[in-house]
Amino acid sequence: MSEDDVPIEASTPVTGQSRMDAAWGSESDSVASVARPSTQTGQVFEQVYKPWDGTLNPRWMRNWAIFRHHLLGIFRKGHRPWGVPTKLFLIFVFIASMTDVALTLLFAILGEPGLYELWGVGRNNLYAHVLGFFPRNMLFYPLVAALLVGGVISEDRSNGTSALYFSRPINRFDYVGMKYLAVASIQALIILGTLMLYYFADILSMGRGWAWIIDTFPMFLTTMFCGVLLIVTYTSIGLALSSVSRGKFFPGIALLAIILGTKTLAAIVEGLFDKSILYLISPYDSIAHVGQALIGANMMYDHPWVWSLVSVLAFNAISLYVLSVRVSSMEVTRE
Amino acid sequence: MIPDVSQTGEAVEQQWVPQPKAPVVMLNNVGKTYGRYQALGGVSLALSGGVTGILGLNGAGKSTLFKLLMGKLRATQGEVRLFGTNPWKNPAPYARVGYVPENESLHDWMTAFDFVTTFARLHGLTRDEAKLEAERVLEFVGLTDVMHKKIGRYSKGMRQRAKIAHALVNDPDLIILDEPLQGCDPLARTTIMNVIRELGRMGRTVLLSSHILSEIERITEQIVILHQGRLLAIGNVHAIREQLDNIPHTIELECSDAKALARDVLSLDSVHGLQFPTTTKLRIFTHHLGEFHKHLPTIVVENNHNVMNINNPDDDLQTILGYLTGGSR
Amino acid sequence: MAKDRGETIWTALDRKATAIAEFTMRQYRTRISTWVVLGVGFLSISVVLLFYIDAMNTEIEAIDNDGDSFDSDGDGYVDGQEFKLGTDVYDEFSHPGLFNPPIQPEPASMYINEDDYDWDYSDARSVASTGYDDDGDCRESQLLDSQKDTNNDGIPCNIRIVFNSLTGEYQIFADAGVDEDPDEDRYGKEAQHRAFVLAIGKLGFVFLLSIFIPLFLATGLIRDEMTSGTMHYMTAKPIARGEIFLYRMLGYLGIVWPYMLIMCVLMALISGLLGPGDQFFRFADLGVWFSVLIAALLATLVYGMLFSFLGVLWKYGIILALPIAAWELGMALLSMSVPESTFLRMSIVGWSMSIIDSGALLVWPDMDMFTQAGSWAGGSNEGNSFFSFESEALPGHGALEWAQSDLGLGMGPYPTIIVSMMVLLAQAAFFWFIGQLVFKSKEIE
Amino acid sequence: MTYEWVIETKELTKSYGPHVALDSLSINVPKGATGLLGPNGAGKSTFFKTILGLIQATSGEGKVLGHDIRTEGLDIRSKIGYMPEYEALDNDMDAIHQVRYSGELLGMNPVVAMARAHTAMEYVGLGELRYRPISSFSTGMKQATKLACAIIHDPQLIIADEPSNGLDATARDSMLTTLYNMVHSGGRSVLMSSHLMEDVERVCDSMVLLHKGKLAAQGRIEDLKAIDREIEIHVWGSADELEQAMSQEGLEVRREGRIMRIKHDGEHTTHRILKCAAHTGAQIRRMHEYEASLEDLFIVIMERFGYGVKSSEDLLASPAEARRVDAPEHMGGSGS
Repeated sequence: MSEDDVPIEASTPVTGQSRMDAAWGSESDSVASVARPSTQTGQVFEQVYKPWDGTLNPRWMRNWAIFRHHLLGIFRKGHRPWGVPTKLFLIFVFIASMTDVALTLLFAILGEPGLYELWGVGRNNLYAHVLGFFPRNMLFYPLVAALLVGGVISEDRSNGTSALYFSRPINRFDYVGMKYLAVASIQALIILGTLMLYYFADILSMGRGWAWIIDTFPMFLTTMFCGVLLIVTYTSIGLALSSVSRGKFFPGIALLAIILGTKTLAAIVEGLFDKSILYLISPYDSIAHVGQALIGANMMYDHPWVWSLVSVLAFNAISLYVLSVRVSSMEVTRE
Repeated sequence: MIPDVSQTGEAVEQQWVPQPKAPVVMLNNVGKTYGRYQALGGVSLALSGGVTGILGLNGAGKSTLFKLLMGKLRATQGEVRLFGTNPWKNPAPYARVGYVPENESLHDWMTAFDFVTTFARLHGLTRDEAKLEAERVLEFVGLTDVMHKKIGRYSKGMRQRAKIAHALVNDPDLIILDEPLQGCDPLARTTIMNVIRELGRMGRTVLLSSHILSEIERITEQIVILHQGRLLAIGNVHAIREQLDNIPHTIELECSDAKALARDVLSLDSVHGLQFPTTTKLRIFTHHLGEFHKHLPTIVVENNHNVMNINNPDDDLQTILGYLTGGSR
Repeated sequence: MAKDRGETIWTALDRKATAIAEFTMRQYRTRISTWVVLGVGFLSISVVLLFYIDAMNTEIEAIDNDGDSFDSDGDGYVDGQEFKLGTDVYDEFSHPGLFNPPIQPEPASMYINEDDYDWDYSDARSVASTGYDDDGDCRESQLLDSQKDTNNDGIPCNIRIVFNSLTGEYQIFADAGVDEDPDEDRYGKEAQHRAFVLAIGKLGFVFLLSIFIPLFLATGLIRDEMTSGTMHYMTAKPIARGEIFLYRMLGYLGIVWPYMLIMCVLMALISGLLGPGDQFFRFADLGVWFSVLIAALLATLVYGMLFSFLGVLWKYGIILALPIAAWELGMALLSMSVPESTFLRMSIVGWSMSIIDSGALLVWPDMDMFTQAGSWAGGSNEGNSFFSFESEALPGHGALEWAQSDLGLGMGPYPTIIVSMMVLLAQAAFFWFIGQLVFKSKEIE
Repeated sequence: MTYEWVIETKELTKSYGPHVALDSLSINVPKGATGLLGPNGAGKSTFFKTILGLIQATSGEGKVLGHDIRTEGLDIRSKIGYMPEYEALDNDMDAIHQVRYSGELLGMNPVVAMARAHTAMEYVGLGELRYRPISSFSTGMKQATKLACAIIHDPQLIIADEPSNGLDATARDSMLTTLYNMVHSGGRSVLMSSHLMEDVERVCDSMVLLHKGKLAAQGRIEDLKAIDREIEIHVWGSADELEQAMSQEGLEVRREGRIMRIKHDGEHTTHRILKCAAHTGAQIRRMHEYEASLEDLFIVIMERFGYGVKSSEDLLASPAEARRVDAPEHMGGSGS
């Protein structure tokens, strides 16, 4: 063969070099060098079949498992692995949401009634704890929702785990429903949890009596209700976005874009034409308006609050519709 | 043009000229580590021409090796040279390289024809040239009838072939195929194997990795065995086996009269042990496989034995790999 | 076939460039999310447009700024008429009906908006005197010349304007009865129109569209390919990674720029046709729209480069992009209130917005004056009007004040545009440069 | 519940719009191990999904373990273990938790699920690796984890889609052994699809062959192997000469690299081969009667359906050839 004398340069520092021949028909001059394995270990591997004859629990137990998987993932390993940035941010928001708790306690200890009145439980403060725009609904809660919903539906398709999970006796709607509940619960832990802390910190630190509690408790419950409304709305929109997209980030970004973008848009219109009606397309502002009406805080919008309520309901209805349509047509295979 | 900021020393020439005497692929003491984990350690290797199978278990460093060659990864030590050029610094050698990556993802939203055409144009072909080339390579891999359908609708084998087509479009001198046969049905596999053999026969350098040993064997005898990032063996599979002569080779013959055949075989120097598992079976131990096989047919024919079966249980890739890697995972 | 390819570097470059750019554009086109994002962008701008259309078709309620449509003494003659004819406004028994021949009372509506707004010149710094007493209550009144010249500039029945170089504002000294009751509708529509163009350009195009569209489209430009593993195909070709980055960007621009162009042309057409004015179409506004277009194109370019670079830098690049978007939001608001702030120099949105402000200043050189006049509101706002009514600024003035801002660079409009464009281009080049550096040193798994 | 067949379908059809994925399949799968074969895109995965009740069949009916696939999907899915084809694991979880969670999804309580997860991991041979994150696993370990997920509740029937895909020799070995043991010492049924015919041969007794959604063949593997007898030899050295010599001898030779197959032609075929070898000095490393493997069977059946194994001579004759002139010397030469 003529190629045999093709030189590999003398300077080429090659140790295991060899001139490779064409695929087959290789004749005499095969060169080879071999390195020996340093150790030789063997492995005897015996398989013992262990049958199992337990009974499987019914539907509610399976659903509980799904819920638990997602919720506990926030706290410990071994359940759904939420990303580290997400967890860090959740902690940050949890702490940041407790500024009013901290200030209440601080002023209660200092005994400054004037400052205390500024920070203690009251209509406007309860409203602000859940529905205030800056910073809570601009930087905290929508971001929390965005981080949580990002990929929560689409991950199963991108990981391929949907094929594994849906081969279990699980109903898709149960599966997504439990994810919904889990995501909402995590947000509730932050938003409603800190709200409760705030309320009880106030009672404890100021030694409030029953009269005060009876007086403010309906207001507190209303705020809780508004918080639930906020969580449900953000979660519905977020999960609907998560179900229509494949990516991990798209739903989060889209949720932020919807919440902040519509608000900016409405603000432009208000600035230019002095009309607040466009705030109806902003989920946050609609909820805030409903909250202002229910809690009794200062109204910041010109249109009737019932319109905002209708708008909030419409947001939820549309999102849940999209979600359920997507879920029922969900592919089980990997995309 | 685009400044090559990371370059050291002289500017990169635009008209890339391969170094004429350099081997197509050369690795000198190349290592790649990820933190504490060593994917490849001190591999030296030079290849030009022919089909070479890179063998190794999952995680042996085959893909790392290819990615180093394709400039996807930067070697933590040693030199990598593709046609004499460092591929991490300069993508010019890829004008002669076709690469079929391991991962299954493809641009599902385009047709195979568009896919191949687009990537042909990255070689500097015009639109029309690229279309011609695309038609040719797609024909070559047998996708002509479906080439205007979306890749997303292709089966695994078709996707694999589309990938190969895109790699062949520049008529490369070096073709690197990372697990090309994985997930293909027998028909597709046979087709792809034909393609690879064909390329080898044309004098192209083909590197292919696989862990389906019987298939490598059908394509080539030239192998490189990697294990845990180390180069374990390189060369002809039989030559490698022969070098490992401290373990006797076993040859099993099935014939009508084992004892009679044994008597004749015994005269050969290379035989150093015999065994009779059954009356019609003869097991021969030898240190010199080639020597023995050279003489065996003559003995059989001369003495008119009736040999039905010759089996060589040690002489396949699987055994070699098992032996070299010490049977561990 | 002897290849006559590779004649020059440029032809080969061009082939690769178009191949990747086309490829990228197709990729975008096949994704639903692209269309959703672009569609939502279109919808949001359209929503604001709807409000604009509505505002343009609504008559602004005329307000009697100087209050002379009242009949203070109840003699059946409104104050304006009495004043003009020299009878006593507060004396029931002194009115023009006692004249010989008696003069009939005029309807009150004649004394609303009776003094049209007419400061029709561009540079207030060279002309110090303006204003025309349309209703004649200064010119034709039987006052002495010295009484007609209450601002003491030697010219009766005019408005004297003094530019205060310290505050950068205008002081307005009007003779009594001059332009004291301007036309709200005329001023308001013009002000709203200008405010709309500016606000939609700055907040709509440069902020909303130019941040969110690249956020969705450009962040994954390189990163998505790297995560999905399809980048292997491209990097295995004889093409430098810096080129890949650049050409992918070209493909992105190939989608985004035409979109921005279409949006701008659409908005320019609609607002030009519907906008106030005597002409059929406001041709002059095209200049402003052109500057909006330039700003939006450059902003999408820079943001695209930046977000794409962040995507290359880190798998979770979008998490880095969010704080940047928040910073830009802050800068956008800052640029509308304090345009000379130094912080703006460290943003993208600040430079882009100054292009629009400059464009607006070139097309509407009377912008400062116009704003000031709205605030002056026929004098009613400063209390030096004849009747000294407590009154607000003219409608639309607030919106215009909000949307308009001065040039912060301390240069004229043309230098500002040129400098801003250069800076934006340099930013884009810088992000591309470090982007490709990072991309080059990235190991692709 | 008693049932004769593990899986039984009648005229099962599934179409996506105009595209027919399954075309009136009537399949009976007995107890024990069965291989489901077919080229890529034959509808194997669709078939699996249909019998799992994950997608609704367009028409026809089917029963799995005696349950109707249309109405009793939940019961079927409680009783089978499905091992998907593609990666189906959450890379950020530890293996043991992934397996446990998939057990919990069946309705096991967490304690039982954990215990069973340990057993299953042990059984598939990942005992000491179970606390490692899945992202650090090799393909073989991932496949084994998938199998562990499938067998955590010790199902009646294991459906494995391409279980040996992408595995190296050792991992493949243990995967197949595990499946084999499931059938032979566990008494479970296995339905597996594979591209590697050797795998199916090793584990299964019977097989079903699909092609473009249609049933191509069904039956016991033994019965289906009825192809001309051939003798296969592995030659080393002087292969060309040997081939020539044998052709002159009048033997019919098919050659594939250094492997040749000679059509069996009377008793003395082997002798004649050896004679040629002695003559040419070729070494015959192996010689044995070639049992038609499923792969050949597959190709034969597929050829009847109009497929062909494509050979290729045309790469060199292309316009691209002209570009090779600037190739370095040692590259340009030789060729075909």
